[in-house]
Amino acid sequence: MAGEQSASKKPAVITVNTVWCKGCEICVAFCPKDCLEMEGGKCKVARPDDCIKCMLCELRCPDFAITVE
Amino acid sequence: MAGEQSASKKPAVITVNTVWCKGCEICVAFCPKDCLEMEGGKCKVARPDDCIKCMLCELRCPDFAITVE
Amino acid sequence: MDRYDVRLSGSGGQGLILAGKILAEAAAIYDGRNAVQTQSYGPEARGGASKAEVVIKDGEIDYPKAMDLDLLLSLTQESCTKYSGDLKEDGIMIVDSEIVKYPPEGSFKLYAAPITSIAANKIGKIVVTNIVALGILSKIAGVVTEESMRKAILARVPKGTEEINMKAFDEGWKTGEELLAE
Amino acid sequence: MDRYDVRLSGSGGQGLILAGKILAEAAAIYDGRNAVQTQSYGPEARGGASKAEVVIKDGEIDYPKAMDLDLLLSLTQESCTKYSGDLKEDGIMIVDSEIVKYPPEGSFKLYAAPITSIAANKIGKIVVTNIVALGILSKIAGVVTEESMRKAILARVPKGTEEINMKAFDEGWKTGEELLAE
Amino acid sequence: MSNDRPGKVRMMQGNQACAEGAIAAGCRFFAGYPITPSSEIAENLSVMLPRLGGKFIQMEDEMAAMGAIIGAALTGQKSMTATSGPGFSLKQENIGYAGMAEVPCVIVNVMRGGPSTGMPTLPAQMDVQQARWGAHGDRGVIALTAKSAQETYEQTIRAFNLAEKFMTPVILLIDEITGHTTEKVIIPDASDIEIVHRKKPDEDPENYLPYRLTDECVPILAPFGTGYRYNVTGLCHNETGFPTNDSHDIQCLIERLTRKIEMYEDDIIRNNELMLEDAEIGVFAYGSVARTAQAVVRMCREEGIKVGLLEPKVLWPFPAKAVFAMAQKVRAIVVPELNLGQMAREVSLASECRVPVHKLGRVDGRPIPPQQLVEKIREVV
Amino acid sequence: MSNDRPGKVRMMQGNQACAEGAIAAGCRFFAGYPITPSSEIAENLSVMLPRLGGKFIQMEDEMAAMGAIIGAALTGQKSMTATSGPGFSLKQENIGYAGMAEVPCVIVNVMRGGPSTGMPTLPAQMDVQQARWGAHGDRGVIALTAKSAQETYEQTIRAFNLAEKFMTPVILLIDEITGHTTEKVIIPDASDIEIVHRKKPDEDPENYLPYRLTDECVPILAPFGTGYRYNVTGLCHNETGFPTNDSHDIQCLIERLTRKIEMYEDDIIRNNELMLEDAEIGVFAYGSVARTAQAVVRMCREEGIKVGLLEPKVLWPFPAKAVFAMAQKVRAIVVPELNLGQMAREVSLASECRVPVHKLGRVDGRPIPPQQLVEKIREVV
Amino acid sequence: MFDYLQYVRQENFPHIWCSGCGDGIVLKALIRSMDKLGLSQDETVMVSGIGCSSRTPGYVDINTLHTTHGRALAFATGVKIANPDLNVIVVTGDGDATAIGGNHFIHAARRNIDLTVLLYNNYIYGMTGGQCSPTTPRGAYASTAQHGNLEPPFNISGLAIAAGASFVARGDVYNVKKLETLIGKALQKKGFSLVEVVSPCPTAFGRRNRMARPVKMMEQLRDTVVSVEKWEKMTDEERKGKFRTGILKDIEKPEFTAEYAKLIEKMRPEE
Amino acid sequence: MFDYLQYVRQENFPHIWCSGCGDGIVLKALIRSMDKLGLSQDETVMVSGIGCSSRTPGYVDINTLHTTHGRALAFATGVKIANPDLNVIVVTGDGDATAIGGNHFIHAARRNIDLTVLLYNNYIYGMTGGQCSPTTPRGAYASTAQHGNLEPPFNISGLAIAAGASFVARGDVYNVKKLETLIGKALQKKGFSLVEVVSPCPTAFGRRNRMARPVKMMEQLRDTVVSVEKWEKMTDEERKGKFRTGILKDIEKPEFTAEYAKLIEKMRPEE
Ligand SMILES: Cc1ncc(C[n+]2csc(CCOP(=O)(O)OP(=O)(O)O)c2C)c(N)n1
Ligand SMILES: Cc1ncc(C[n+]2csc(CCOP(=O)(O)OP(=O)(O)O)c2C)c(N)n1
Ligand code: SF4
Ligand code: SF4
Ligand code: SF4
Ligand code: SF4
Repeated sequence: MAGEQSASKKPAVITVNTVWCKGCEICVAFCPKDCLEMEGGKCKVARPDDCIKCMLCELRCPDFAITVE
Repeated sequence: MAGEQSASKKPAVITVNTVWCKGCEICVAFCPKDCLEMEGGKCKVARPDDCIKCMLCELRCPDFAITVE
Repeated sequence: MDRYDVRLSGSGGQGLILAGKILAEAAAIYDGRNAVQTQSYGPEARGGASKAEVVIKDGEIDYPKAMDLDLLLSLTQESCTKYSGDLKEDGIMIVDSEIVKYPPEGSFKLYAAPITSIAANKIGKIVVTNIVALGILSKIAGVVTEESMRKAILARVPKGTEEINMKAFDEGWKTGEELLAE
Repeated sequence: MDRYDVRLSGSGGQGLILAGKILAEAAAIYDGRNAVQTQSYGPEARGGASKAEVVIKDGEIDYPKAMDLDLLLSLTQESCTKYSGDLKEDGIMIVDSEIVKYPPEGSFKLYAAPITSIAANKIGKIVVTNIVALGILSKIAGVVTEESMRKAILARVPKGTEEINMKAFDEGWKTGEELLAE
Repeated sequence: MSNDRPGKVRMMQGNQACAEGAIAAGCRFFAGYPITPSSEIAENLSVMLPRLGGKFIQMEDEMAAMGAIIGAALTGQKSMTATSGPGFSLKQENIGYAGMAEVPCVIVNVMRGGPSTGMPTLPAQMDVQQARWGAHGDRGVIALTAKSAQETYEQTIRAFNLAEKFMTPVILLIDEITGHTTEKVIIPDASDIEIVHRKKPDEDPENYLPYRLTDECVPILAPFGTGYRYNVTGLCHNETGFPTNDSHDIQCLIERLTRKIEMYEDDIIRNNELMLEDAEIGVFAYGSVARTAQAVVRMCREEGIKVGLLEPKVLWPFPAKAVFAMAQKVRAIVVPELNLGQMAREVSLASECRVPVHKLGRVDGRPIPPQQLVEKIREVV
Repeated sequence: MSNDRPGKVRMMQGNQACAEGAIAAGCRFFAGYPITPSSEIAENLSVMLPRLGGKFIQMEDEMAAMGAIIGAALTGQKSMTATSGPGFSLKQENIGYAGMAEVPCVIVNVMRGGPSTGMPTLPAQMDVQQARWGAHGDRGVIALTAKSAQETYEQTIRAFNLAEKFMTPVILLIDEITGHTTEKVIIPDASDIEIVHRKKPDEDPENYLPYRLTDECVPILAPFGTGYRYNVTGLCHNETGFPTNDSHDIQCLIERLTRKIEMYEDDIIRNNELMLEDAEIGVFAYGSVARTAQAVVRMCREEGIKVGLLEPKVLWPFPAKAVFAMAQKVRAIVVPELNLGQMAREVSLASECRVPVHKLGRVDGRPIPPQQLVEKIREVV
Repeated sequence: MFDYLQYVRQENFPHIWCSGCGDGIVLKALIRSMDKLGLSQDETVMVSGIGCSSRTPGYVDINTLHTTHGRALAFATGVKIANPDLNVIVVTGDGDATAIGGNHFIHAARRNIDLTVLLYNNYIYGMTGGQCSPTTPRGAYASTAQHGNLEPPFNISGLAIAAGASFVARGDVYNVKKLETLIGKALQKKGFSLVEVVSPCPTAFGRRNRMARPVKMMEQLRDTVVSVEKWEKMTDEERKGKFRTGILKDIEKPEFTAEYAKLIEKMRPEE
Repeated sequence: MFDYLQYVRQENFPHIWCSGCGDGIVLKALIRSMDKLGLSQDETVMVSGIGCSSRTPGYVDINTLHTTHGRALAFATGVKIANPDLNVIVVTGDGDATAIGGNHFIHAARRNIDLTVLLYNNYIYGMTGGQCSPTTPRGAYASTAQHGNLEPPFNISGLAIAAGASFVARGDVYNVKKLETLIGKALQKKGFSLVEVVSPCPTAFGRRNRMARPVKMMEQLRDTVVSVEKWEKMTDEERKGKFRTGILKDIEKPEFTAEYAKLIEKMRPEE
């Protein structure tokens, strides 16, 4: 499962496709580490270093707009 | 209920409307006292005196064709 | 030959539709002519008066429903009363003599025989009444060949009942001969 | 007076349909003229570019859709680009100066003001952007009376928000005056 | 239009005007299934009806909605449903039932573009032939149309009146433009509105025949529950309402279902004429397109082209006489419509080859702007 | 008819002939819902199809049956359903879908008398206009008819051929008489039967456009599962098959749906003419009524009245040219039909006012006997 | 003697049902229940769809409405909501109610609208000549299943329960007195109430499935029916080939027209 | 990183769904399940009706069929029976599947035909602007229930179970990993399998019911969802306002196309 990657040590690369992002805030609200923020109605990766790669933001983004590597 | 009449002592008057009777034989087959018979494709009251007025023939006749008094 | 219009009437369950099909197949397939067969449908066709019609002709059959009847078979009083109006003046009416007590009046030729009884008593199976009737009818009408009728019957009846049906046809045919001889 | 065709454009959720309704009601009910208001529907109207149109006229309004625009309001770049084609040569274009960076070229009169910012900063509520825009528009177009606009707004906005909406309208009206003065 | 009549002035969508008209007509039962661009009719009525003791129900599908309004109508209620093309297709079987059983009710079709799901949010007039022929079997059909919110209000009332008068389902065809355009509506005083109620039987229940043959050709159906017990069926039936297979009874019934509309044609049909007296080019336009045509008549006259407009308010029965009259006057007829010529064929038929009939069909979900029609007319001239 | 062709002779009902024709045409999927007088088609196919590896399914209702055959057709199967008036009404929405999405399939309507449940066991021809206009929205329609079991067999095959060729639903309209009459059918050798299969795409999946605009106007839809992944929708769509709101794309699509039938009219239309060369009275008759008309032509000729018959095998597109040609020859046209003049109106339109058109409508569930038509003709003469 | 004749339309008799068809037996049980409850003939409406069973309205002297195939419940919903004072009885077949009419069936149950539904389950389409219905048992023969039916049947009562009906019972035409009782209970229930009545069709079902004689079909009923009470005590083995009759569900829940009346009441002051 | 893009039709993105709509979340779970099972894109067909959820096919790069409102299961039945080798996935909404499409829903379940149904339950008609659906809770607000909804909702999964489905599960878009697992199980099941996915519609449902913000709707899911395992151990009191997710039914029974294949096999010698 995608979640298994959370153990990985590589720092997270979180990408937001701002053309597709509709600013629903779901990723921001439910990130367990509070890595994300809203800016200008779009998701912004604010604290990538805190990311534990739980993947929840990616899994729950309705707009295929955020990916975590 | 209709069945309660079965205790009554008056002899049964069983009437068959042969215009409506379609000869299904249901009344004949399930009369507990075997009072009825088929004749010429219609129900015939053969042994009215044996009737115990259980009313089952009347209740089960699909054609409104037999009545018991 | 000009068209020959036949109506078989009685009550639902007497096998008249099968009889109609057999007559039509005898004419069309075995005699190599044309035939159309029609019948009534639906709940109305279940009880009460029911009918099957056959039109036989050498050439193409235009209007497929029976019009002026050359022959009417009636196995019940109700159907006889209801369906005899279209019979030609010189047409043929065949009835079950024990059941159709009041055939209509008219200039047609009336043939009466105890068709149902023949099936019940001489063959011992009331279900073959239709085949007995076919025997009488084909003899009297002379519109299909005997051989084709037999083939058509054999092709249609359930396996194992061929013999009894042939017997029924024979009885009918014989009765037809007697009626014609009268 | 001849017909006056207005299109209010922006993105879904900016309250432009309500603005259209208010404008139409101001003209038709309070100014006693005729007005028709139309808009786009369906999922297409949810996000992306959306629009509401108002046609104002003294007599009966035949063709109800906006044709040659007398006035176009655009609150987003996308809607401005998409919907400005129908603007008359001597028409009026009002845009949000901070958002619509690339208004199309043309001989029309262009008025640009930071409409959304005015709502956000001067009134403190981004939801009243539409009312600010109405203030600017009605001042500049001069096609409905100020009084009727105010009545129409008060009749439409949710109870309890009358004051803030009037403030928004005032700000818009003032901005309109400034723009005209420029 | 009626700007100078007294009454309450309100701004509303065509769809809302339809709901208001229904209420004014006495409609107290609505059953529907949502579909763009008609849903606002249901939504408005869902709010308004319970306030007046009326009933609103959203059914599980369109067959059900149509069935429910027929059931309600038989209790004596004025009943209505509203839909668009796909739902209109699904309702056809039961619309036919209402026709056969002669149950008054109103069906509104706010037309979008088709076929199939087509263009749910864009206008068209592609269901006008379907309104006539959508259901199996032969019978007369009444279908009205409207071009503005005001007319939608008025025609909704008329639809109920005709339904009650002729004991038949009546169809109101408007299109997405009319349904969704917000404009002024003058609501007359209730006392100024003509309202028709279906007749009540005046004989005793024992002598009552629901489908009695009369010269009027219109049956009198007693509301269920009022002591007249009878049978309603979609099978061919005789005067008693019971099924029949009798040839004479059936021929009578089926012919009557058509005749009862045909014989009242002059009563039912209403047209609006604009500068037709001296016209050389006749335009036949209905619904929202008639607004374009009105503009065009004026524009052309300014150019010196003598154009006149025949605008039917009733599409079925088709205003053949008026078309024929026009055809005898003009040099050509132009029929602009939001389909590929569905009414143009009726115009051809009715004009009996007196003049050429030109169609202008637009089917891209956009209205016909005045300019397009003007160009067509110039072409024809 | 074809009594002199070689082949196997069998007696069968029109409905059975329809089933046999379907099998001969390559139909391997049937979904239906029983209804008199069409049920024997389903019953026969329920027995025959599994023997050939084909699929039969009785669905829960008519909407479902129509949906199922469209789904099946998209996998490449030749698919069919059969029904009568009430079911035909219910299928309309999905028939429109098949028209819009251009999915080949065959819908048989064995007509009974209507409207509504009407006369389930009696014949009529009251759904012929519905076949054209029953669904909402504009599009071209192909509808065939047949007057005998033999023709039903042949026309069922043709219906499949036309469906596959023009990628469209094709309707076969017969009536209760034809469906229920048992008569001789000559089944030709398989090799003597012309069978059309839909085209397969010849480009790679990457370049494939399901609704590519071509001069032929007919799209090439790859069967699902063959590597061409595309989208099918009932919304207005562009060449890719995806929904669009683009004005140009939509106008193209809707116009093409009509044009793709119209431009092949001469290919599609077939008529039978009987003694029309020198006729003074033309009879236009179709389906079972054409048999009456045949008899009548001969009867009238014997009486010295020069009657000729134009018998269309295709009702839609309407054989306007043939009617016009007839109208230029004869003095009057008589249109006997089992409805109140549904095709007579088309004949009027097509004859362009050259001659009077007389209708003879019988709607009591009985066929028109020759005598009745003869009398009508005498009246006209 | 019970007088059926005051409730029937004698002019239409004998009825069109076949010899031995159960439909007439159900009708009689219904009439007795109506009589016992004193339902007014003027204030009772019977609504049916299309099918043999749906021909019932033609024979009962009340307000009767014979609609389109499958739609009886939709029409009935309109009747009941428009005039909640009317008693509305729906008569329908297994095909009418659960094939083409399946959607209205589950929705009327969900809505819990006060209708009494008599669903004649004869396992077949009688009227159209014996095609499969959604209740035709797997393996049984029908005119569209001449190789044997492949599809599993619905448990109609179970479906009604899952959809939300407030009263669900099953009866049969052999046990006529019990049937009468069940119908009576259903008529009294305020809410959607269903009585599924197992009723033989000797013509379209029996003939193809070795039960051409009506008596044979009745015997089969006699031998396979088990009361719900007894059923509880039976092992799975014993239950094989049998089915339950009796009340399967009877709960209280808000009824639609009553809820609507409350809404109207609530709206009134606003006027 | 999971590559969604190979499964989607990028040219159609961004999709038409509103900000915060759950539909995209379900689609992603489906794509991951398909990927995990290695379903061939060429041999998989997605069929939908009409509604927001039913717009899904436009975004997935497989064979896609967007049909008429309510009829997806009917079309899908045709596809599957005609070519049983295809994997057929049906995507539908609560309105599409259980209002207008209710009949096809119960019949496909009864027939137990091998379709995988993803039913997006958002308690409302999203596409048409927020009218009641058969799952709108009693008392909730909708554009056709502005006085509050009077009708009780369906328990969709319960209905599918009663109708005969062989696999029934319920998931939600908050618990996405579990959702993915359930969809995977459903895809593997040979028979009619349903995954009812509770998915928020902030626009048409949320706005009218004090949950205009998508996050609010997701929080509500988080707070009301209970696993079936946990549910078993809860008291009625604890269950109030909560709902179960997980596998609700999973049984073996004959599947329609397999039965049909046997019939064809049986017929073969007769030729
Ligand atoms: C729309 C429509 N489809 C089909 C029919 C044909 N039809 C009439 S009754 C019937 C089935 C009847 O079966 P059921 O409801 O079980 O009643 P039964 O006759 O067995 O009592 C069918 C399919 C119809 N009348 N209308
Ligand atoms: C025959 C028909 N009736 C009605 C409609 C209108 N319509 C389209 S989608 C829809 C409801 C959608 O609701 P749901 O299935 O719950 O999907 P959602 O949009 O909420 O995802 C309706 C009523 C239609 N397209 N066709
Ligand atoms: S992967 Fe998890 S921790 Fe990282 S940003 Fe996304 S939600 Fe936050
Ligand atoms: S009342 Fe009972 S005992 Fe008497 S005849 Fe009838 S069934 Fe037999
Ligand atoms: S039960 Fe009725 S119809 Fe049947 S045989 Fe007896 S009297 Fe006749
Ligand atoms: S209306 Fe609702 S269901 Fe539709 S896209 Fe928007 S949020 Fe999603």
